[in-house]
Amino acid sequence: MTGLEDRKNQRKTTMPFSVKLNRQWLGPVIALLLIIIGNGIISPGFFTIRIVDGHLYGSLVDIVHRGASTVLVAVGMAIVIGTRGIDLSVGSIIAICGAVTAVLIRDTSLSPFVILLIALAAGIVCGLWNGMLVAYLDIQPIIATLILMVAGRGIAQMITGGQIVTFHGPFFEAIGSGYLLGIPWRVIIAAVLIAGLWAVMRKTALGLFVESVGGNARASRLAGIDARGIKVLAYVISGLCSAMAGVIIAADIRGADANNAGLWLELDAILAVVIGGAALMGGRFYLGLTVIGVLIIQALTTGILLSGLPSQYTLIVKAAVVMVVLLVQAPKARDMILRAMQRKKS
Amino acid sequence: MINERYYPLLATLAVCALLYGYGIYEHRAFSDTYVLGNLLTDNAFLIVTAIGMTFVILSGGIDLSVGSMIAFVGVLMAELVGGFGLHPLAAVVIAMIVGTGFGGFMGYLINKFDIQPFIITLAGMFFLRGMCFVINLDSVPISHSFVSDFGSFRIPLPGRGWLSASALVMLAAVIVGIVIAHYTRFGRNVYAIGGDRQSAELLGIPVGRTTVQVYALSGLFSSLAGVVFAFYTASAYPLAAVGVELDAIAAVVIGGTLLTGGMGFVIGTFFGGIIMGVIQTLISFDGSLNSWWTKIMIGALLFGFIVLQRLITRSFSGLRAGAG
Amino acid sequence: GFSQIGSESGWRTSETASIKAEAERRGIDLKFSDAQQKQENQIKAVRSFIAQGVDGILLAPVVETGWDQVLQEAKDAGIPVVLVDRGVAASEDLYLTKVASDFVVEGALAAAWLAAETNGVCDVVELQGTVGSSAANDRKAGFESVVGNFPAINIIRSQSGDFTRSGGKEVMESFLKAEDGGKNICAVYAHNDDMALGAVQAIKEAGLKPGADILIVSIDAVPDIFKAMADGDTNATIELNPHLGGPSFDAIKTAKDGGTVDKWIKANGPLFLPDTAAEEYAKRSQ
Amino acid sequence: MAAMTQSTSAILSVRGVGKVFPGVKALQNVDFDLVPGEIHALLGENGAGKSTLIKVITGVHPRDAGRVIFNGTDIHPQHPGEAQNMGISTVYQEVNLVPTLSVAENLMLERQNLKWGFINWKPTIAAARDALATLGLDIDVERPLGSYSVAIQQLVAIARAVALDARVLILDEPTASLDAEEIKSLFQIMRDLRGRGMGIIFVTHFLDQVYAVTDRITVLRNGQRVGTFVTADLARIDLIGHMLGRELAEVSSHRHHDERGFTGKGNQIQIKNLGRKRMLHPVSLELSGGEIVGLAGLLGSGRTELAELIFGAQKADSGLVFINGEPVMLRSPQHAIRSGFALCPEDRKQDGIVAELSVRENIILALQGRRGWLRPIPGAEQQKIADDMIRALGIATPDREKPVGQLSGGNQQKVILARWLVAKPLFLILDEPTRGIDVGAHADIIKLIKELCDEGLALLVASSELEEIVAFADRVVVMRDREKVSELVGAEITQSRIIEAIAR
Ligand SMILES: Nc1ncnc2c1ncn2[C@@H]1O[C@H](COP(=O)(O)OP(=O)(O)OP(=O)(O)O)[C@@H](O)[C@H]1O
Ligand SMILES: Nc1ncnc2c1ncn2[C@@H]1O[C@H](COP(=O)(O)OP(=O)(O)OP(=O)(O)O)[C@@H](O)[C@H]1O
Ligand SMILES: [Mg+2]
Ligand SMILES: [Mg+2]
Repeated sequence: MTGLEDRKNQRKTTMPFSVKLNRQWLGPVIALLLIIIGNGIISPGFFTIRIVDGHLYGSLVDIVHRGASTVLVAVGMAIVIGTRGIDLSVGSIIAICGAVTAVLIRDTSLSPFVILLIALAAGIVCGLWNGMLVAYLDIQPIIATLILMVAGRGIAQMITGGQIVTFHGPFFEAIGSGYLLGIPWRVIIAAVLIAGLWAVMRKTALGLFVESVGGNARASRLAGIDARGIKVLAYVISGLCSAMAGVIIAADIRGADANNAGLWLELDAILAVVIGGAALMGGRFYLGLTVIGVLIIQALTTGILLSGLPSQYTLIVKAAVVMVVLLVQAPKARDMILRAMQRKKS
Repeated sequence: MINERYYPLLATLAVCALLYGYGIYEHRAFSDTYVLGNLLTDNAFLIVTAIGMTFVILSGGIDLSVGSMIAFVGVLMAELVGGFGLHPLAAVVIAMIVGTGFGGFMGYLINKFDIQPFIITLAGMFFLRGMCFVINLDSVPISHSFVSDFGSFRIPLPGRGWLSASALVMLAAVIVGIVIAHYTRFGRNVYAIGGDRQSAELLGIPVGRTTVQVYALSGLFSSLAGVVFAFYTASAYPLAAVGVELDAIAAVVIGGTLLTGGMGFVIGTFFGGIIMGVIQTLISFDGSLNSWWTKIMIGALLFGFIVLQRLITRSFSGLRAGAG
Repeated sequence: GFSQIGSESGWRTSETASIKAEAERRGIDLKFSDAQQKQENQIKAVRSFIAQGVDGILLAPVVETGWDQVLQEAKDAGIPVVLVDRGVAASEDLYLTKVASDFVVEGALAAAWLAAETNGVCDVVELQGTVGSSAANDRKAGFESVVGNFPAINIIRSQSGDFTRSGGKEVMESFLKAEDGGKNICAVYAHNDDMALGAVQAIKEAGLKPGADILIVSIDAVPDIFKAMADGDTNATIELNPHLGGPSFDAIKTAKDGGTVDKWIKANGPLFLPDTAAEEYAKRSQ
Repeated sequence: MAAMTQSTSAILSVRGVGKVFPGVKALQNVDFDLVPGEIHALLGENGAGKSTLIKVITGVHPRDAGRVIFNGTDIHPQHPGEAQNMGISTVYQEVNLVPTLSVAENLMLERQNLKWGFINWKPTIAAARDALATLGLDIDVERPLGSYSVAIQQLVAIARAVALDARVLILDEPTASLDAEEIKSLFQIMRDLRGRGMGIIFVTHFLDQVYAVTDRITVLRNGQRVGTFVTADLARIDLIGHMLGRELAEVSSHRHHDERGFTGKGNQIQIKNLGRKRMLHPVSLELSGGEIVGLAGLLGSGRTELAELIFGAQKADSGLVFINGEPVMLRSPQHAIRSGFALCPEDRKQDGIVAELSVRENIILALQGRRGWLRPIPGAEQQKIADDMIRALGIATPDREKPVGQLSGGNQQKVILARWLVAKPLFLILDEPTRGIDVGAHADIIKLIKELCDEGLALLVASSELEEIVAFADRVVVMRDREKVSELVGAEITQSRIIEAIAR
């Protein structure tokens, strides 16, 4: 009898939960669709996807193709933000790892796979450094990562000697612009890495720990969670993701541009995470929504480029659209709209 | 016993003195008042910006739009003076009203829609920079006798140095900032909101109004910084002051203000800005570092500084074990 | 003292290296300061050079305006200032000389070459530099001034690629999509070589042949562009001469010895074409 | 019902107020009257809607329905400041002060002494000292508030509200972490204010206090008003009946000390000379499985410090802890938990809840922490654990996925307790475990704790409620001035003996 009651209750209580989740998905997804439709109106050829040289080709493909590196960075950023941190150094990590890759290809005959591993390891080391500063020296995340943000570019330039180091090689060219079954390799890499991260976060208790540390680090420590370890881990993950993005970006132009690779990317990544509904004050992160956030930003960028808008207006349009998306997203704004609609009805 | 709230400030002072002492020890010219005067002049706009930023950070927020604001104010003033033939002072007034208004508007959005300041001000940063491009793509001189008089005004210091008008404006701004922070209810409310927003609300503090005012104040200070910068260079450049927001944040934090809000001092920010300047000056005095070593050195000095500050703060307070 | 803008591009790094090497060759003690693209940092650097009482200052100004104050101070301190690689909008008696090329001329040269190559009929897409930077503004203006004389040359699209390879590639990709897979594009004009190299890749990935299907002209003459030219991927580049150290030091020396120098020592570079590319690449890439 | 007749003279009246939160009707058609010169108790179970009513009156939450009449006019305060300016002064549940500001500033926010528009600090600080002096508190008002214990903070909050010179004073569980002395002086102040014609609303879960100071009682249950009664005319048992909507049979059964005669089965925990400079003189203590040891003492006597040292939350600089003769490393809470220790902290807002996480996640947090991240508790099991605990402790929440930050104070406390009960430790330390928990739940919790002890759990309870300690402790350790001063066993455990030991 009670068992039956319980089960009924259970169903009742899970229902609103899933509805609520749906609502959270709604805003970003609608925003993305609107921007894509807008792009279609501005640029007629937007939706056509052709096959060129045996792979998919078109503006829609471009969005995921271009977004692949940003999405990696953003997903790492989402986890860091989940711990109530922030990682400003991602751009520099991208530069460092790109530089490491390029210089190793140029100066050694290591197998490309080993080079990739070394580059990723470099990203992990960077993440470790950030994590140590934040978790063990208690330096505030913005400042802790600002250090690497400033110094990292210097390190990257030191590695490349200040030049754009160009390289060639089938392995990295494939990562940059190759295709598997018509789908860009970099998109596949990003998807696999993100799926892996998602599984690690949501199929183990790691995600819970991250959110708990972000929500209240003191309480989490008292509940037996290694709060410092979790923070370090978050930065390491972010470093790893940025490293992969760095390799992709370098492979894309077949060169390591220590000065410009990933410049200001941290802002786009943070923006994507927030558009994806996470609070910068930590406590919650959503990987899927972050991906959508990146797609929104990338679709917007691509749309602006396609529209032929004079360059000097680009920033204003970007700021305006982002603002609108954020306002529509904000729960408070939605409440206000709903209330206004109700008032009209009654 | 000294109140524990002053430890970070003392640490900042100690490190500042240490750094300056090192400069004097290493380079003879460093002890000249010329260097001191330069420090005050060259970092004036940064410190003015950072004072506004101090209030924002004290309230638990952040303002990324300040760098763009500096450029925007410059371009706007150049347009007003050059295009419309206004007197620079009138342009200053208009620019500062616009700046304050824009800051207040961002504060309004942050408060009304509960969106995170980081993001609103990021959009503000893009928007203002974009506005610069729309008004004027080129770098243009602001030529007016008033501007050049402002530029050449100087109060001599003993030695080779002098205090410039920029430095004086900055010092005045520091004093105004200190008074606002420590001797007005608004200032104390800012601390309260940053310390615990929810509690502040329950204590009956007008949180919404104060938030709007804080961003307006930051707008005011950053547009003042824009004015100082425009007069300092007697020109406007749409790409001016890129990344100054990060320098300003760093100055505030180095000055001992907690990024989470509620604790810190305006005077600390002043020294924070000076420290940033000293680091730069040391590097160019040295003159042997190439481009990348410059960056690495700035990072390393920042790191060394913060660690030192941590250590000093900790050894002062002895107990106080931090959690996770 | 030498106040450099930064190290944002390969060209800038070569310039720095060249000036440093020149100083070393002449036994000059060079204080170098990197401003990270910020005018305020350059002003600080110049002031600290003055404080140290250097014999001369080389300044590569990041922007053309806003130097009167600090140049006046240098003048008061009796230190000659040589502007390298671009000028400033200040009264001529505040500095000794400028050793620079003219961005407008470079843009015009690119346009002239293009007009000659296409007999004045061409739909061009333009990859701009960083919005608001003087190099981008002037190279755009120079190009447009010449193109304006040819009614059949149209700039059909123009976007900023931020002077970077990936920026050039991304913008070019969207141009190709927007212009019917690139069929409408006859040529690319890039404000620097890096963007041109990015565009080359984008064009290749779209299944077209850069340098043949779409002509490419760019500015700077960094080593990599010669390789691309030799491979037939791009068609022309205009050199921005990075070896400004020699003339600058000469000028300072002359001034110290009481001589006079011209206010503008022109250092415009020539236009390079594929025929000499392989040779130039070999010369420059070692 | 008696109240209605007095509504004309009421200073504050609430009529038909309703408030809905997602999934909860927190208030439904509630009426309430406060007349000048009375102390009016607002009672009800955890989650009954007491705090919500107060927040609706003072404009923290907008109300969905009804009127609030103050001093004869309808009021619609948009935020607490407005209500405060009108003359309604409130101490909200939990300490709602700013920890980073000094005590003086907290007291004087928005009321600083001004001279030409600028703050004049000397008189401002003097006024702050005076305000605290009325409560008999003499502390350094220029130190940050956060450096003081919860109890002191609580007193500061009360001092602030009292100093506001309002017409209505609202106190939401102000006594939750105070000890007898301070409560006494608070009551004296309340009576004084009543004498001066102020109306006071007083929320508490201590029925003794209700009968000690209040004139009338309004009871809420499930967001509805059950009734208003004159305190003197309402028997305790009836009051409980009104609050719970059922009779509480066990309410007195835990008052006598039962002779369970614990077997000492299972584990022996030995604490030897555990201490830390400037925090705690070395303390030695032994517990065995099944035993409940009470920790008594005044505020600041070092109970919390002892608990934190044992748990590794603070690093001890002397002493060792043994389990069954084996020394255990207590370098961090994580190690302590691995060894089977658990600490339910005193400050639930700072050290307890993770506000953004759901009830379910908060409950399983410690258990999951112990299992490590690699072995997640399956979803279905998590739900079962959470649901079991929600039922066992009577946590009032519409569903287990509600963020804990949105629960009522008492229910948050239950969630934290649940977190540690679920983790099945062998040694549990509870620091003020029943803070803000209602009578019904209090009984449930004590029953549950006893059951656990019967299964072999060793328990150390620090509590300011001597009654509670006397009721269930097998042994009582008394602390004073950061030192263990005495240990009482068996028949020695009486309130008077404990007070004697504290005072000596
Ligand atoms: N901000 C909020 N959001 C959602 N629900 C809330 C919020 N605040 C309170 N509630 C809900 O309203 C109900 C009444 O809560 P309230 O805090 O008034 O209880 P209370 O009587 O004060 O209990 P306690 O004795 O535990 O303090 C609870 O079910 C609670 O979960
Ligand atoms: N009456 C007081 N005067 C000054 N400081 C006090 C007073 N009471 C407590 N404190 C401060 O509060 C700090 C914390 O003590 P704490 O209250 O945690 O001890 P406790 O025995 O656990 O008391 P309780 O659990 O009842 O709050 C101490 O460091 C002490 O400095
Ligand atoms: Mg309550
Ligand atoms: Mg305690």
